[in-house]
Amino acid sequence: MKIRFTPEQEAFRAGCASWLQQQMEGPFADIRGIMSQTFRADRRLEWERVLGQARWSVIGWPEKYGGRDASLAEQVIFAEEYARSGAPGRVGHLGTELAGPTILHFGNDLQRERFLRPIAKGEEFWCQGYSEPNAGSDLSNVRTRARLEHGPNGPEWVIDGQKIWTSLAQFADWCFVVCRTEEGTKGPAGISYLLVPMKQKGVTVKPIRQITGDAEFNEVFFDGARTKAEYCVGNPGEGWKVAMGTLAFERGVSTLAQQMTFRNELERIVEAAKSNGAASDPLIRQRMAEAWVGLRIMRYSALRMLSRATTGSLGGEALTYKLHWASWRKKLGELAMDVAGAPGELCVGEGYELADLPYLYLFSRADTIYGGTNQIQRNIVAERALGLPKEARGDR
Amino acid sequence: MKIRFTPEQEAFRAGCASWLQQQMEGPFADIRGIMSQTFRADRRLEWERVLGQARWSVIGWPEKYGGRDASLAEQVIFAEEYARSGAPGRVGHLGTELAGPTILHFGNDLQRERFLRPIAKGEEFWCQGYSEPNAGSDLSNVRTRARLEHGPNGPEWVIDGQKIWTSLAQFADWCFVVCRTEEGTKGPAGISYLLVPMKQKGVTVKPIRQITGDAEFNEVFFDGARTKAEYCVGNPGEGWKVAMGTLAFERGVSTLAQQMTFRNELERIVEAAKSNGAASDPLIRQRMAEAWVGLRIMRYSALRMLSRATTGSLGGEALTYKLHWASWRKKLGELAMDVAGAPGELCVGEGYELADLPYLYLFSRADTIYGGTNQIQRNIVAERALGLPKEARGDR
Amino acid sequence: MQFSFTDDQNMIRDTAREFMSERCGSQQLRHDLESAENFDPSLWQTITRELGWAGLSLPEAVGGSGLGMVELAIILEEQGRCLYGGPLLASIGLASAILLECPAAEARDALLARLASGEATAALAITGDRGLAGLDAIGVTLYEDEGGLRLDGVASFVLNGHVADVFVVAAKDQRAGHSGYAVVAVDTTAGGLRVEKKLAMDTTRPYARLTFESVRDVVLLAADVDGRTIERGVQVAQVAVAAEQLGAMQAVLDLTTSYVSQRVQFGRVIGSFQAIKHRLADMMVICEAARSAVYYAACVVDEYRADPVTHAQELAEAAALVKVHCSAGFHDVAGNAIQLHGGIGFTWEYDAQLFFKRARATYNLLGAPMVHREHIARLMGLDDDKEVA
Amino acid sequence: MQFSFTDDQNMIRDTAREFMSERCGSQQLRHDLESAENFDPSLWQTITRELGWAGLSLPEAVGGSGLGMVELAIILEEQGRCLYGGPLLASIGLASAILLECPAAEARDALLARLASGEATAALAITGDRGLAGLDAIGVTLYEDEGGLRLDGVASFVLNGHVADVFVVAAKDQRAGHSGYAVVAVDTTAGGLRVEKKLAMDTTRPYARLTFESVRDVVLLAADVDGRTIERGVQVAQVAVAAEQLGAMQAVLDLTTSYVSQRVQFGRVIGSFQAIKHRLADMMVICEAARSAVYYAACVVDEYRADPVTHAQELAEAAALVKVHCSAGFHDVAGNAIQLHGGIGFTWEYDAQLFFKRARATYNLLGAPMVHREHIARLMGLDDDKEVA
Repeated sequence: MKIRFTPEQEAFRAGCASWLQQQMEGPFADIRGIMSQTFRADRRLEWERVLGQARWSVIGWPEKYGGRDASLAEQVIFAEEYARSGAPGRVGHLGTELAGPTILHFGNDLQRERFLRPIAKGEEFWCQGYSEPNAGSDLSNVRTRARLEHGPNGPEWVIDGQKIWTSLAQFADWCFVVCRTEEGTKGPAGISYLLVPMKQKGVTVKPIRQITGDAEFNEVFFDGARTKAEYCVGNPGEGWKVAMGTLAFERGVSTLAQQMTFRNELERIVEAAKSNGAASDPLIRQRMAEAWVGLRIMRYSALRMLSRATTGSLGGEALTYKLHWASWRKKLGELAMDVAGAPGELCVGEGYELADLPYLYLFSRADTIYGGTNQIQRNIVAERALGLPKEARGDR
Repeated sequence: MKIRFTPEQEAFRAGCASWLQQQMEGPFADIRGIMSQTFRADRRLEWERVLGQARWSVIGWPEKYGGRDASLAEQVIFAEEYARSGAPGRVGHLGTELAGPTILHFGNDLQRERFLRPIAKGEEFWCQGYSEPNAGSDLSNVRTRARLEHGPNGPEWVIDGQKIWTSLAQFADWCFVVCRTEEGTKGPAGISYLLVPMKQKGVTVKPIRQITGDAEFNEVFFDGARTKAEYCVGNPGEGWKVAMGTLAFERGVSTLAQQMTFRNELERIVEAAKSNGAASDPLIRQRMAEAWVGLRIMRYSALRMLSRATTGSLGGEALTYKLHWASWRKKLGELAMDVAGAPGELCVGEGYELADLPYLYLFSRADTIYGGTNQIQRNIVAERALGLPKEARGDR
Repeated sequence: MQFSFTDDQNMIRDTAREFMSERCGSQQLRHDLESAENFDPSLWQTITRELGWAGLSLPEAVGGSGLGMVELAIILEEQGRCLYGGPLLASIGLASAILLECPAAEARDALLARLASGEATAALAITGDRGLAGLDAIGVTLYEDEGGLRLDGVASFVLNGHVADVFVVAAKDQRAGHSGYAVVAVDTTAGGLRVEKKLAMDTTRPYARLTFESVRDVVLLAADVDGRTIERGVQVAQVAVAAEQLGAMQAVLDLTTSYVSQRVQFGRVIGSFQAIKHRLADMMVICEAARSAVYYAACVVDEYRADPVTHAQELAEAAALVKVHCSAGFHDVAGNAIQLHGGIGFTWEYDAQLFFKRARATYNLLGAPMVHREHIARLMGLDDDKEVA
Repeated sequence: MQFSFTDDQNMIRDTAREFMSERCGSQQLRHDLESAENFDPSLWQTITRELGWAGLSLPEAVGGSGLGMVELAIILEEQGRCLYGGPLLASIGLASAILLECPAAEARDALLARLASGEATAALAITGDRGLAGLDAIGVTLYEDEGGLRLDGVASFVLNGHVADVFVVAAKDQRAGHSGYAVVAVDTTAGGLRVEKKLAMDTTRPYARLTFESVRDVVLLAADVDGRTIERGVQVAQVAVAAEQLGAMQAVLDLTTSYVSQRVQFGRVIGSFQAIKHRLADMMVICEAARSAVYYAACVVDEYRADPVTHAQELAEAAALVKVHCSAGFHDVAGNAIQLHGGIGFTWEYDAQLFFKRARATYNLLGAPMVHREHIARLMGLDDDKEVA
């Protein structure tokens, strides 16, 4: 058990830190520190192409797909330095962190050849087609359907249905879609995992305006949308396993990047508290300390997860992780708002535009909902980690 | 809507306050302010006889059964003054507050004649035979059985089974026992409500030592215990309704007396905090205020319940009351312990004897369990008050 | 002692419930949010002229119905249910509460009469740019010079200030020979006064920020006012805010109960899951406690007005208590409502977020819970000298 | 960076788990509670002589195995699982942590050697009658006069003090020409020393209260000790306490999981109710977080010992963090365990209450969470000057 990095690794850290700093103080200073997921998207897409060209986009991937074969420790280091530099959240993260790893792990050579390099280079962006209006937390209840058709372009999947809470769909070139391809099946059986181009007539993206006034999330309508037969990851009808595999990647190195974002948020709250005097309030101080404790522990848990992952076994820490961070961040949002006080309630721009702290307060209400509500997460922990009886379904 | 008492009622208050003060500063000064339910029981039984002789025991009851036909307002006033005087918790409260009202309401004249006056006079004490080892929160699952036998003493119920968490059974002359009298029935049907003498060969009481080191609760074993056929309240097999009726009486005027006890506890915590400096800790101050707010609101809710009860309709406040006070008092216990600090951890006597604040801390852990756990209470509120679907049972 | 509504009060409640739910439902609310006023002025006419709600709790001497705080609380509760953005809370709940603490005087009574009839609405200016509670937060000062009375300073977080006809301003009285505070009325159109509408996180109700630069057009309603007089007016206003919070938290509980009774996931109505049921039960505990607290506090206000000397301490306690519980409770209930709705709960189109934002806005209004808890700690005697053992 | 056990560490853990569960199960614990020592001295012999756990983490120079804090944490975690009352935590986790901060010296090393071999056990005397944390709470003073060294004062809450052979005392150094603190060793049998066993709420582990009245039989282990040196020793000790808390909280979670998987109510295993499941899930979140925190902090201790100057700040942070989380977390988990057990959970015969009481005892030991959070707030820089904007 060792928590230090080697001198070589520290040298690697210095290298990427300096490159990132150059970028963020130089050509991309205008997008440094952006918190909203949608703000200045054009410039951020440019940034991600630069990142890809410099091969800093997916360093853990094999070299031949645009990565650096970086070790786990190096990935951890890069993620930390990325966030420390103030570089903005990645518009491409659904490709680099979910679609890419899924294709790498579950896809075939044809799919790897076709999809991985454009992701790595920031040339193609992805979104995730999981949730549906009537299956918010219940993925196995998907109703989006696809059927194989043999048309003039060869065999193709034709997809009909609706997805919801699809983040960044407005920027995406591709979507990985969980859908039912076998008539009459229910639950996990008969589901396939398709890679579907977004820029086609059969796909409509409709932003969902949310509590913050922003629209990170979208509805995506598939109305006779098409994709090649060969763009099915895993065997047709066996997509459930792939879909679950994708979710497991959510607990990868990217959690560390997420934490650095959280760290930046906490720092911003600390600064605000110091400048408006809230920092001397004993109650605020206790909550600040509690937030700091939770954040640190998240980091330790992530390192545990990652270390365990290299030895092949994921433990309870992986199952509890989402519940931990989501609950933590909701509390952070409340702390932010209490520090901001009444002045934080006033809009800062012309329309419904809020300052960072109140924005965080509102946005964090979604953290305990998307990606599996806290209630679902508790079921998962109780059933998978503690072995308690499964919830009874009403329909099977 | 009016919260003041009339001048006549205030005069009544002065009258009972002065009598109580005389007693508590005079002949019963030795038992003033006792918090434990079992401590100095002999003297407290004496005190309750004096209370009964002076007709202050059950003032809301009809005069002919030893009461004063007191109005609701007068009962409220007496309950408040009783606790304010420092008079100890009533060993007889299961008789005066549960058995008595149940017999008054659901019993027949014979039962009223036999049982009410001895309760009022402090001559006979009662305990409650509800919970069983395998039916902690699930009263309808009782396994204690009784059958009618025609012996030399006329028809008698013969009772076999076991009750648990029976408080004050060691002092009780009688027990109201919920038991199954019809073979082969399940759930609420086939249950009867019997009044059973405790001082007989077929009844064994075994104290349960609890977290505090004390033993308020007991196991009660019925092994061929007997009672007269006529001591069944309501019709045989229809005792469920009576048993539920008894529970409703728990939300009566006695809640106000309970609150005065809580008030005394909070005051003791305030005093301790003032003397050891905790009162100047901003965090403790917030929690003190929160405790005070919760306590006051409990009083207002009790007055609402009582006022509504006179108009015949119980509202949501009645269903939420147990959950409110139990959660409140558990927090009060934690506050008490935090105020006491490390010194509160040390025993004060020879054996396992704790000071008041740590005792409260430990005892209050039971509040969210007995009389229906918080989990059960939340079911009740959700199902009965909010109309949400009932919990599925596994066995019917 | 009879702590339940009288028949008359039940009737007022029923009328208000019916009127508000018919005329101020969710669709009307969405419509109002697009308007400049944030409410429908013609509906407000109906409320004041036909229903007489503005004058309901004001003294008969100023043309009111002479009923009390309990009746006002009933109306505010029902308006809170609909997140109504009209000026009843601001004009009657807040501004009039301060006016009623000032000694009766011609100017004051004339203003109250205008408010009672609904001819005008007032807004209360009592806090500065930090939006804090208490006398220290007052940011406007009254001077007197050769030109007569003069107001200077800033007041912010003025509820419904963007549409008020008159501002009731609590100002520090710095005139020679005077001390304490002055309560003055300033017309919206007064020279030297700048009124900025401030959009807020809570879209149902914007604020105004007022800048006073040598404002001369000032009506002095009360001079040499004791700080405690202002505080008591604010305490009464806290009860009004809490009544509105009560209605809103009950409404969002109802909304959530109804949603979870219909929404199906995993083949079951989600209201059958204990995780959902139990949280709703906890929400109900909070609401019921709020109901007890609000109406008790409203009774205390009425007792206090009948006999201020005897009941001043009780008013201070009840006002702090009710603001603490309802602010924290409403925030908690509305936050849970979002959670139990899942994804739809944090969309702009669905009402849950409106309740949540209203909860936050009223959380800070007239003092956040932390502030009032500290106040309670003092009232509990935590700073008193230790008693002799 | 490899934040998981090595094979050797896994082996130590397996051995400890097996030994403790076989020899220190619930029945043995109940038996121990009736004894004067609160643990079985012959078992302690086995632990020290055969298993070598006392010396495991002590330097080879004093006869230890030279392993680190991670290994000690592993053992303490396993002992915590069984609520073991023996002296490992007191003698090695607490007393030795202070000794190891003192400069190497003959007397110190001789004492450490006795502790490593298990020939003697030590207890740490560092707080007064209020049981507070920090240097201000030290209640014993070292003087020097014609009769030589002299100790006066009171130390309380001395863990395992009722059975220790030696007290390691942190004393204010008031001798002429000296300053700061002194660390001294005092034999249990020293003249002028009174040792009172104090029964505590936590029946698994009593305390001792020590009264020093001109105690002369004093071995000076370190003089002119800087306050920060003492504090760092205490910080290391906090990690030891937290490791024990981790084991105990995991055990009471396991106990509860197993209970709810068997207990039937309403015709169902109660572990199938979401109210139960979800609370257990929350308990597991706390336990897993505690596990991450404890082993990270243990690694920090080892880093700190390898290079104290570089890692002192990190030690302070990790020690405060781990004590905050594990104290609050264990209390929460054990409290919930009682609740989920229902009636049986608060009976004397069942173990849930023992865990709860141990949680409370360790909550205050070396500082309650509130104290350490305030400490963290300072470490976070909340009091630093505002940066220039």
